[in-house]
Amino acid sequence: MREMTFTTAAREGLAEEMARDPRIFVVGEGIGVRGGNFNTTAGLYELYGPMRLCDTPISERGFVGLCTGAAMTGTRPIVDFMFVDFILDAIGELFNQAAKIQYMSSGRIKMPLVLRGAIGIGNSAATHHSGSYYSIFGNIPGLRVALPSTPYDAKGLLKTAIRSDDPVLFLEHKSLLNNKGPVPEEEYVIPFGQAAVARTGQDVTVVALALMVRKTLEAAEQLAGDGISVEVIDPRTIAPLDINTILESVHKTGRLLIVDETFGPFGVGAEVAAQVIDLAFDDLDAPVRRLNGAHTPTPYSPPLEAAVVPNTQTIIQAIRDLLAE
Amino acid sequence: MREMTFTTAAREGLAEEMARDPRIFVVGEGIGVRGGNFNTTAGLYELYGPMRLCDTPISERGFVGLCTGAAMTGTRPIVDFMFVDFILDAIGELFNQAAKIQYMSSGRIKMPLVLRGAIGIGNSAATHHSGSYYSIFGNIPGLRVALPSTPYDAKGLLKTAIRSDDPVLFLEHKSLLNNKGPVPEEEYVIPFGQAAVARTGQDVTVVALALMVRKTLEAAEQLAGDGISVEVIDPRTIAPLDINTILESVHKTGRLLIVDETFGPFGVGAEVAAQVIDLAFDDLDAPVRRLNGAHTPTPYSPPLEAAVVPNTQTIIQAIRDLLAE
Amino acid sequence: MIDTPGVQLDKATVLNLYRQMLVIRYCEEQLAKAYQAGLIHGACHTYIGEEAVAVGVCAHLSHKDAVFSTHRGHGHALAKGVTPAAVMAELFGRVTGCSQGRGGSMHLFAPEVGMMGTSGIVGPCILQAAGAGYSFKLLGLDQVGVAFFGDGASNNGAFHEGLNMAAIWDLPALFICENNMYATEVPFAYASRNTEVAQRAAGYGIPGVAVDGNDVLAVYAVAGEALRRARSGGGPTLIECKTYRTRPHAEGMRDGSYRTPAEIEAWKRRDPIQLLHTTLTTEGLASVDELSRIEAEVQAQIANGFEFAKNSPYPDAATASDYIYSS
Amino acid sequence: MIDTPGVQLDKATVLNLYRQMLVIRYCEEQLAKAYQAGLIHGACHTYIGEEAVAVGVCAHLSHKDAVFSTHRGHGHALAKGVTPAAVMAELFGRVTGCSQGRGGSMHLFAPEVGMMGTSGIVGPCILQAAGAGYSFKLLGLDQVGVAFFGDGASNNGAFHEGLNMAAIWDLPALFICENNMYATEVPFAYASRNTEVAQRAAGYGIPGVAVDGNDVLAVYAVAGEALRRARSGGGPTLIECKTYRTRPHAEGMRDGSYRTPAEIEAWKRRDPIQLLHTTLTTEGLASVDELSRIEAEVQAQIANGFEFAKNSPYPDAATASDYIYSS
Ligand SMILES: Cc1ncc(C[n+]2csc(CCOP(=O)(O)OP(=O)(O)O)c2C)c(N)n1
Ligand SMILES: Cc1ncc(C[n+]2csc(CCOP(=O)(O)OP(=O)(O)O)c2C)c(N)n1
Ligand SMILES: [Mg+2]
Ligand SMILES: [Mg+2]
Repeated sequence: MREMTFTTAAREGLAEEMARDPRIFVVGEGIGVRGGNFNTTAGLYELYGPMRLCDTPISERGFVGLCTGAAMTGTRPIVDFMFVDFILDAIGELFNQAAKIQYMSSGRIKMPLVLRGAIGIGNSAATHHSGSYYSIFGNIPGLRVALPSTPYDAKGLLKTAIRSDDPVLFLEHKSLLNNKGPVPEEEYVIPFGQAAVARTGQDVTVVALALMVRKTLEAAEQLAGDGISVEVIDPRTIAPLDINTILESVHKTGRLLIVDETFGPFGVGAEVAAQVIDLAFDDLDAPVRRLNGAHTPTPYSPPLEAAVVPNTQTIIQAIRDLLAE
Repeated sequence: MREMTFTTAAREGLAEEMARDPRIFVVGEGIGVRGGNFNTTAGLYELYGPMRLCDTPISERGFVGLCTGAAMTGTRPIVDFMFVDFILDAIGELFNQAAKIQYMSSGRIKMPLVLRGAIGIGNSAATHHSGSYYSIFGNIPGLRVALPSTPYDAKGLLKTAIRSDDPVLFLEHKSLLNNKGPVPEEEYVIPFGQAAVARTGQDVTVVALALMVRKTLEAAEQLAGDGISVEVIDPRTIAPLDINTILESVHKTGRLLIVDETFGPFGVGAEVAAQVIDLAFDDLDAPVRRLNGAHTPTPYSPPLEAAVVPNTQTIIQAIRDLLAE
Repeated sequence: MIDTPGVQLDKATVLNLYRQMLVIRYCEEQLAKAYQAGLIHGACHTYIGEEAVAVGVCAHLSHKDAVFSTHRGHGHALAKGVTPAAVMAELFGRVTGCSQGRGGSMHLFAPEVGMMGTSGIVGPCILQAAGAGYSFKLLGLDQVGVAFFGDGASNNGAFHEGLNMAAIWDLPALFICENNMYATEVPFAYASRNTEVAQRAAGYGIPGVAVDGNDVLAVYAVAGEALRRARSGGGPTLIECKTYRTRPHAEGMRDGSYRTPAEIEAWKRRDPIQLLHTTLTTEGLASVDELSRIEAEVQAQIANGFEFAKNSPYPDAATASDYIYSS
Repeated sequence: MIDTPGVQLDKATVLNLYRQMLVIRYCEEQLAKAYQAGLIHGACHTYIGEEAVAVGVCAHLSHKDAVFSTHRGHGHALAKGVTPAAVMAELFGRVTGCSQGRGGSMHLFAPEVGMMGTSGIVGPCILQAAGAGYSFKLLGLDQVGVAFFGDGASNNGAFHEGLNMAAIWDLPALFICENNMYATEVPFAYASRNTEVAQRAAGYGIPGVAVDGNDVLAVYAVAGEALRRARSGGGPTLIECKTYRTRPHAEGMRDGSYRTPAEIEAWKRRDPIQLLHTTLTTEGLASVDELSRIEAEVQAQIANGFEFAKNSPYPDAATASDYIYSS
């Protein structure tokens, strides 16, 4: 099968959807002629022009609100934030308006709105360009949250996001953008709420998202050398969250670790742990453990930055500790 | 001991602090002459005038950013949002600036900033005036979050919030504001990170916050009639969260329920459950359970609104179900 | 025919403006009574005194045009074609309300007639109206997005970002600022050094017009011209309607600590309905009897709507979590 | 003595302006080289071409005045008194950096000299400078809060809300908009229908002044007057400095797809340092030799700072979670 990068795969998905539906348009800073800071829209301006690839002023709240109104009136906007950090200036529009209007209108108004942005810590981007914030989005009813970890998932989940009539956060980890992977020629979509078993194993279940899926697979590979069999599950979307695939795995392994780059408190690991305790208490042979990035703003200097994110070694250690329980 | 309402107690705390420190000022819409939509500042304008009780334009982002700059330069601002829902327009200033500047400046700049607002569902306030959002604040490093449930706690925690050099969210449930309770004449403060055991019991531990503390105490009272002994723990602050008091209780009871009015996913119950399962796995005789409000925007109509929040009966049922495990 | 600068109106149109203002007035008066009677469960911000704005603008709109409003939105919903029965039922929390009881006073939705929502949060309607304009432009339709908001909202960042984007993209949008001189109890003269909202349009390079918001014919004329411009690709307009709410900010709130009875009385003497009544009768376009007949008809319409609303059932609690997602 | 409209400058002051601009220029040139060499781990937005703005304004400020800046903040930090060594060390991620390595290019903090921070997020500096003004007014101090930001930031809601609040409360604040005609690659002429940022001040009822941002004496004069007004209770001023960045938006970015080489060349001919050099020599206030001596001194200062920075240690990873809370 052909190989392409995460970014190319996502862009192919966007291009396919824009070709089939003229109501789709993209807004953002530098997503027009420039083709996007992360090349998310490269080549599309030439095809579709300034109304469908619309460069914006630095008005994040404004264009999220504008796109909310557009989604209510017959078009299908995609907001490209470049860095998702900038969405924080638009939270009011997102949580109080976009997420609530379908409900308040008793389903008579739809909200086909995609909000995409780069997430994650790395390359000394520092604290205003390293955010992820997805557990916050998952807390809010009315929102969907997709977190692809492979080029295949990036394309398939983005197409589903664009076709959805709900507001969807589509979050792309910066350290994954140049990763290559197989992407079929023929069209496909990936439904939300279906986890991927990224690696099957017997001894312990590790749930990981985005970049941490890659890191956990590396850890699993190394542990396999010591005869430790790790099952790695990538939920792919956290709203909806496919708890059943996780429960099945825990039923088999009896041990669960959640590896998440983002903040621990009130985070993804907490929700997964709480659901598993509630629904699979008797399957658990050991405490559910979480491995998170440090609960701190993201520092700039390489040694500090490296210290606030999980890596293959800390993941290996966390798995060994859990198996020792 | 003298009795006073939650609002009066909090206002007394504010008045005492404003009297002892001329650098404290309050901003908000109608907190000047009017004395605040919830009477949070009644009578203070007459004492301290327009600079220390400053009515604002409808510029939530603006005055949170302004107060961030003020806190950095020698004064101690208190932002009074009336309804905390309005803070969503200021999340960028709060998460990217106020919460991060102490860290980014290596502690050379302090951030003595209090953000207070009314939370909670009730009285058909509908979806733009019923929010709480505290688990979101708890997710962000650099913030403190206080959730008083009694007049005594309201005064003691607000004084601590005002004296803190960190940004503090001080959240007051609308349905508690007129509750009366004992408040001593002599001065006191309540340190953050110290849970209150609101009722001691043997059979089950229930962790609850704000209004849900009152509802849970009612439930516990009724269950006592059936010989069921419920221990009720009110963390009072969720950042920092006093997990030890909860662990001690679970060690005794072996059963844990978290009752929270707000959204379940990635919420307070998830974090408490995850910490307990990690730290007290062997103490648990049953699954940890969560009872939350429905994961939905808040509807207006009384029967719909009542259906989306826990009440004494659903709490009683949840406790009985957990004991039956 | 009636002639006011820049507008020619036939009798039917003018009488309809009169009728529409009465619909709002009587409906609001009924709601104020209902609030006293405890029929309204949440907040209630009446539009009394400002009727000429919603009516003068909406008279030009079809159901395909999109209106976005704010906390003081009853008048906009009614002028856009939501029935008084559906508005009252909504405030009473009934399943027959325009938002099926989910919204109440500050969340009125009726997409069937282009009432795309009122918001309890001040500001977003400005951005959403620009967004509707964006949709209509992209789809090649001659429809318009219209935002109604107050003087207080004009100091919110949404005003700045929304007007700027509408300007640079020539969006078919109308921004109607109802300058009633107060935001709750905070005077606009305190909240803004320059109280001429219309002058802010210059910063965005778009037309800004100030108009007597209590003169429905003047509002009708200014809005008509702005809408013609918007529909023909001429871009957005900011219209500042100078008006006044003669009741407290919301029902049940005290009033007057921040404004004088004399000020309120002066504005009541400029009541928009009375003003049109005088114009019509003095110019001989309609007789007092004709107008009285309309008043009686509207009274009856409101009375029926009220009966319908208060006899409607509450929604089923089992539906509380419906419609959060599209599927 | 030198005379330009509204300002009298003694030789020492003018030569210091010249020196300060050189400090920024040479430091930025060193940083651009260091970026190529891989010494800078994150982003690097240089200030080359805009030196006259920071220098002309900050020449009036003491360490007690508070400056808030944005992503293009090296020049502001240097002009406010942060040493080139501390700025370079910060970009190299060293513990000797002004933010002890936590911040990098977009998060420069040096409260000791009143450099209250640069921000990777566009907009907040405007609000924080207003807040500093609020503190100084409440505390009865004659200090001023100063915000530096770009044309792009002037379309952000923070601009609207910040200037409005500073206006109504007469806050001692200065809002310096560096209009360099582009936000990354988006032309201001696209992002705003009215490209005269200074004209927006009228909407807030405060003075708005446009000035040649490449003429340090003109900036010095305008800023001086605005600061006198602010310190004496006259409230805030918006100053639009028309200038240009002659390097790409950030190091490592391509350039020119959105602007012509001719445009860049034309602006390079108006280089602020060259302009002052010409003025000084033609007016006979300083000899070429004198100026060359200053250039040599600054070159040495930057070279020493560079050595210091690149030989400084990285922070200890064990400190990564320090300072999140005050205690
Ligand atoms: C973002 C936000 N902040 C504060 C409020 C509380 N609030 C409700 S109405 C109002 C005053 C609005 O004034 P204006 O915009 O002039 O409209 P008016 O009520 O005068 O019609 C305020 C502050 C709100 N609803 N939303
Ligand atoms: C809120 C926000 N949105 C977007 C960005 C990405 N960004 C960084 S610099 C920049 C352009 C800024 O333009 P301007 O304000 O004119 O400053 P200049 O770079 O021209 O000095 C943008 C869009 C950001 N940093 N913050
Ligand atoms: Mg008003
Ligand atoms: Mg610029």
